[in-house]
Amino acid sequence: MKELIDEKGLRIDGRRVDELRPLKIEVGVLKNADGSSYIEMGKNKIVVAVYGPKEVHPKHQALPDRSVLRCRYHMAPFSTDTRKPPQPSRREIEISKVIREALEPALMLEEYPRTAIDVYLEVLQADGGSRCAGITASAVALADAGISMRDMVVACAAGKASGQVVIDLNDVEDKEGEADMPIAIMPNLNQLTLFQLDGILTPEEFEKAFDMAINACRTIYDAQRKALMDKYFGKAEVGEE
Amino acid sequence: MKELIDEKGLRIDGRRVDELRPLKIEVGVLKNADGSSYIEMGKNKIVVAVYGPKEVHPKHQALPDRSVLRCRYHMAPFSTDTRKPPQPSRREIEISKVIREALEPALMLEEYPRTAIDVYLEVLQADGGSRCAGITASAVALADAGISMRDMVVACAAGKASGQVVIDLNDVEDKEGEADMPIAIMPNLNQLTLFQLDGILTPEEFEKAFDMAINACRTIYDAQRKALMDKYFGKAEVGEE
Amino acid sequence: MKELIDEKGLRIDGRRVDELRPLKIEVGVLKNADGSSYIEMGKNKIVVAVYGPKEVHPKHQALPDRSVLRCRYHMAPFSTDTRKPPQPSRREIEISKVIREALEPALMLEEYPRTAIDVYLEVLQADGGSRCAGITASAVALADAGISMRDMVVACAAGKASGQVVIDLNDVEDKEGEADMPIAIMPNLNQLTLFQLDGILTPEEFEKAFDMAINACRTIYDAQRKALMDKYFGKAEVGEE
Amino acid sequence: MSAVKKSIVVEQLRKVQMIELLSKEKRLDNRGLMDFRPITIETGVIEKANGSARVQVGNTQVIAGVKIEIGDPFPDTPDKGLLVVNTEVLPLASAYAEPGPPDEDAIELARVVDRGVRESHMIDLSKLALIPGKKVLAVFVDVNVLNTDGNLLDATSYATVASIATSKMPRYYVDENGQIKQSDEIIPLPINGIPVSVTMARIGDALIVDPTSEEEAVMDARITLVLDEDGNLCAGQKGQPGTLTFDQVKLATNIAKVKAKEIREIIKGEITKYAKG
Amino acid sequence: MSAVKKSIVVEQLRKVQMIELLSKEKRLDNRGLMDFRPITIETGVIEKANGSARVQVGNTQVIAGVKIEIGDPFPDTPDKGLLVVNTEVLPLASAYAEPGPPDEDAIELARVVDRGVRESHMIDLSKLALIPGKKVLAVFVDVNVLNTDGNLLDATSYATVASIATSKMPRYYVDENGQIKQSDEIIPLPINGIPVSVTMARIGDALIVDPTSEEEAVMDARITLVLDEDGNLCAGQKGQPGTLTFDQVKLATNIAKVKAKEIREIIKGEITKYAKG
Amino acid sequence: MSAVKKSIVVEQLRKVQMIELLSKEKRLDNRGLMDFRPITIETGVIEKANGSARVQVGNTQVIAGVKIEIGDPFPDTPDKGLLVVNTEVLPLASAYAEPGPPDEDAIELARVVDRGVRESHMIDLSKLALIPGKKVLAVFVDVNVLNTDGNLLDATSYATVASIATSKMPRYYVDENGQIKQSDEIIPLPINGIPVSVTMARIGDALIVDPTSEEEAVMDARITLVLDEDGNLCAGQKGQPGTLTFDQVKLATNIAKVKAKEIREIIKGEITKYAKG
Repeated sequence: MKELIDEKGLRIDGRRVDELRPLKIEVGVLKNADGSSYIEMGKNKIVVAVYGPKEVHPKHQALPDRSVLRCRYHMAPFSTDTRKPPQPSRREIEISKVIREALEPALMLEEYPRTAIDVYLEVLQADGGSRCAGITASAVALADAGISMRDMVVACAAGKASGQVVIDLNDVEDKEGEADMPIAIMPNLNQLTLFQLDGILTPEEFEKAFDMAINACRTIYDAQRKALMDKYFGKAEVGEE
Repeated sequence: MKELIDEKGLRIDGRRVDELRPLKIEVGVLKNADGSSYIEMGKNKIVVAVYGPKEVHPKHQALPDRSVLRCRYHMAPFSTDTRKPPQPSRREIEISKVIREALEPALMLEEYPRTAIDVYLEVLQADGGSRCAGITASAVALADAGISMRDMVVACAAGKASGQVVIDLNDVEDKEGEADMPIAIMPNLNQLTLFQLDGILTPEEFEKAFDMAINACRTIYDAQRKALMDKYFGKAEVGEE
Repeated sequence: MKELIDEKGLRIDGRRVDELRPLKIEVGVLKNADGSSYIEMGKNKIVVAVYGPKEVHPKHQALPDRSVLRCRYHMAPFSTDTRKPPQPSRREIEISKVIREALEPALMLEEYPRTAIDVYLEVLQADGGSRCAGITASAVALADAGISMRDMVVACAAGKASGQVVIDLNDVEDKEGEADMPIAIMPNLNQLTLFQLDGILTPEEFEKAFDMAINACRTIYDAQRKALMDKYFGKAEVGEE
Repeated sequence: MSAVKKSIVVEQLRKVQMIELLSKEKRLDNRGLMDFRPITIETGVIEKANGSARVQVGNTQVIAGVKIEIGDPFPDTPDKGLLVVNTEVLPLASAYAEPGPPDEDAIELARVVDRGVRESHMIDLSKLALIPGKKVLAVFVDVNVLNTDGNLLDATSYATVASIATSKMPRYYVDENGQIKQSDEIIPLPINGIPVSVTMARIGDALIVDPTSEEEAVMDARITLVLDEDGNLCAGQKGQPGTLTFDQVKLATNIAKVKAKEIREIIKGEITKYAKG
Repeated sequence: MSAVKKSIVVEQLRKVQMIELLSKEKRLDNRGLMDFRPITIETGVIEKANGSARVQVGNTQVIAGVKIEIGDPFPDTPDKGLLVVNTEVLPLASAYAEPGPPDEDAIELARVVDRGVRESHMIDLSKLALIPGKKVLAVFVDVNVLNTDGNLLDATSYATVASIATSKMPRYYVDENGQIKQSDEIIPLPINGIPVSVTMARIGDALIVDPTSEEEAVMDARITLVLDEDGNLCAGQKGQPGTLTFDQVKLATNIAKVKAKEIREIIKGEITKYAKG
Repeated sequence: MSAVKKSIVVEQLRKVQMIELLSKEKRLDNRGLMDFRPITIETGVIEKANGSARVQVGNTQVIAGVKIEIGDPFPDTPDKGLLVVNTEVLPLASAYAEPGPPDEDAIELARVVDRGVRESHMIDLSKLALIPGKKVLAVFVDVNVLNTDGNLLDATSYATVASIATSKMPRYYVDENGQIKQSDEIIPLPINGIPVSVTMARIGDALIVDPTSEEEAVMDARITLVLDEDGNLCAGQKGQPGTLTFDQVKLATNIAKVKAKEIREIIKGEITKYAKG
């Protein structure tokens, strides 16, 4: 078992157990999309495009009382340590599903009956926690597209590495650590929209990790707001926030 | 060449040349299906579900004057000696076709215009003669679903092993024997609905095998009737038959 | 580097640099097709069928102001040195596209609104230049199908082998030579409809090869006309031409 | 269109009814909110498989078969055996199931069940290396859903662990020439403990275990928690486009702990029965 | 809808007409009930293939090519070569054929033809092992249907056996280092005899051989029997959703025996012609 | 139907307008006929790739990543490394792009770009053999199109050559036991020169470089020419169902020669910048 936390309590990338990786969010990075965003979270580099509300093809998929939300999480072949074949893997299909279910509660889909909203995530470089970074970026892109939202959605993982509960696991901690638990929340409505767990946590560790993840989400939520403010009100006004 | 019949005239599983394997048929084993059955014939274990008559999707497949019969013969990955990949093989596609053509003559499809009837066979464990056992079970499931029928359909193989004509070949006889000839008949109308031959038979052996297979079908037909009576009139009444 | 031209200036198959391979074109070789042709050009053996103008399926592909032209270039598994799997390769998909774009300018598609015209090419044996031979044969099959045409389309490659500009490259020259440049033209309208280049040509070599290819096309055009005359006016009348 | 509109109205009415019933701690089939339907487990049902189990949870019926074969290790775990869990919701299983490759629901199903087995270290995969870096044993678990009536996740999970726990195989060894051979001795897989999955549905404010198809049709959210023998969480998954409050998640972990213990006894009972023959 | 209704009526009328004609022992193209259309077979038409044949049965036209390659044996027949028969009904072949992977008809076609070759032991596959258990020769027969006018099964079968029987390949051997090499010597495949397929259609009470597309459109049932050189049956297949009486089956075997002999002469004639060059 | 009719009319009107404008040597975005839009190239943007480049040509945006892996050589080039160029027009890229396997446009795109690199001998593939006939290095270039606004071909080509030219990898060697090992030394790919693609569109009688989406929507034909460092042509492709006169082709080669030189400077500038760190 690899030692993931040193005697000073620092992780392999020098972070404390409750410290997030460097985070960068940009809004409106693609010209053709109705909304778009770019996120860097650790080594994750993900671009998200939103198209919609738009006509549904094939038509029988349309719903009379609301919009159909569709998500595609996809990894570029060069995004991983060994080349990833371009066709969607089972992992990508599952993640696309949970991302959709994490975003849907925040969207006022009932405002757009008989339409579709497509969210496309392309992972240009993958690090631990790419689904969380992807959800965080998708919520920003949806806001950029002007889709009515009840709240933002923001995601972060907590987990366990070398016996300690840690936040925002990187690739090595994800693979070599004991547990990884990604969650997404609506930060103002205080609701959980994504929850997954891989690996062993005692009930006490679970409670601790869960609370740490929620706190981390709140920090990331500030970055989401700042990115949107930068775009829509200019950088100067951010200070007012 | 493996010796498949011993000096006493007994086969590797102890049967005489004209003896069937143990047979068990159950009716109505699945709650959601419109009709269903389960058959064990030797080591074959097959479950069949019938759905229909029902709306056809896609609609252009519907016929104005009768129902469309569709069959799917599928082997579970764990049903064979080495694991079978789940996607349908060319063999499964051919068998699905001949099973459909074996059942169709017995069904009064003209009573259900613009509909479809789906017959799904899942082979949980495969032994020699799984297509025959599957046809026998499918006819029972169709009757259980209340589809109008001209006659039952019942199937059995004859063939040749170690130079002798034998009935109801098991897996080893199928693979190591000289010939396998599955047939299906409508027992009251005296019509052949399935006929296949793999392997060499002289004209005389062919006649003998053909007649033996028809006789075996009649025996299995009794078991079909008993299974349906057990379900619809209770076990007590079987004696009256 | 293999020597492709000997000291007498002759190529490995005995041709001069500006000499075409033996060419044979037949018209109307398939009974069911609306138009068909068969071509041998060197070792290339290609059969072409045209179906149409006909109803479009799926319907949404139909165009209100003209016919949809569709092409499929396909190689038989036994057509190549090592067996070619039957499913279309990326190469076959690209060639299907450039063949369609080479033929389309010559067709008066606007005469057949809301229909489709299908051109199917089957390469029974492949030699260098199969796309050119295929285009030449397709134009003949389209004429045989009675599709209105502005002009014929005729194709031939020029290229470079052992330092010299050559015409109508065979398989070995295509693979071992320095460059291959297939073109197609409308011979009366003097328009280019196909142009591809693989390999290195100086600007001077390019001009020379380009002019040689156009000249070769004109020779092949005569063979196209003769094949159609043979079919429609009988062999006796060809002398009048 | 009016047909569709009607069905939306019907669906909403059903949900209102269901919530009313649940507020009185009642369910359509008279179960308590924390009661599972009857669970029956039969193992050893497929002789040609290394292990097998047919599981019924109410009317939900699944069958799992284990095949153990020699395979190549993954490059990043050269000295470990492989575990592959596949599920297919057969077209036999309901009027809505269709033939074809697994859809996102079936893929999620297989992956969540796989994680429960994998993360609990139920199988000691390090004991399945034959020639480290070159040849290992691969454990394929294929689960076929024969009839659906809700809670496929738990039924599939129980069938998976029961079929693994009752698997038998020849002892493999490497002879002096480096060839892999089978001995006559029949041995079980190296098993550490039984992970148990507990799935709950939120309908309105109520949390219930083991939802039926009818309950799933109106549920807001689903949460599955898998617990290992020590009572620790080893896998989890929220499903469906609804939310849970943070307190509901914590409540779910407490419920899961209690129910997992009960169900583990049922599974172990069947395993012991099978071992005795 | 009225168009469809009309076509059903037309189809039924055509069938009535056909049955009337057949009751007078006549066919639309003036053949007798037991007559094949003209059969032409040309071999050696594709120089790049090890063997090839273009076959016409009336207007039905197919072309077969054989490729012999080095491959891995199947685990259950480690010391035998492989035979793989594939057919494609090309979109060129009719207005109804579509590009794409083989449908159930094309799969049945290939499998029935394959069985005739395999079960008659036409090719002695045991002579195609190079390094038993490791490397064998694989014989790929690909048959492309160029034009359809009924009885694809027999046309495909004749093209398959003619292309196999005229195949040539270098002699392969294993050198002292265990490497597979080709010698300059060109040899044929090890051939035992020519299986011949005879397909019959039942229309009403009549049994006819070699049905055209028009006859197939109204036939009730189809039966194919393949006979080996000794006059034994080696493969058979009933097709179509109609029935046969038990006597019709027995009658079919007698017809097949007679026709197979006639057609074997035609095939062998062409093979001999090709061998002489 | 009327919607479709209208769109045809609109399309024709747009084309008439465009041709009028071009006859005055003007374009919608005020460029000259022979002017490219601004080109920006950034390399080293994906740390996990051996090489990478993000390229913008106007609003067209693509990203290329190179992965170098050990693979098996093709049978006909046993002593050469492999080059594989793939492109995907991601569904992010426009309202018309759809998820799924590459369509004929994306396949043509990849193959034309591949030919430019391959035929110019940009990478010396003969230096990428590790164990000739058995193991070679395979260079995978995957190009993802993120935003489309015309001229994908040139943007993809520039991203491809820039990512290849800035690729780094460990030095591979074969040790005394015939095992392939990596040394600590980091080396570039063996590069000969930079091929540059120049794509022109014909609209009416005008030939323009670097067409936008709007221009592509009305163009008659497209021609791409790739030039190597010596000013020789090394790949070419006409696209679209329109024609070119013979003189237009010759004119295109002259235009391409001039523009290729200009753009090669831009690409080389970025490569040098990256090399310096």
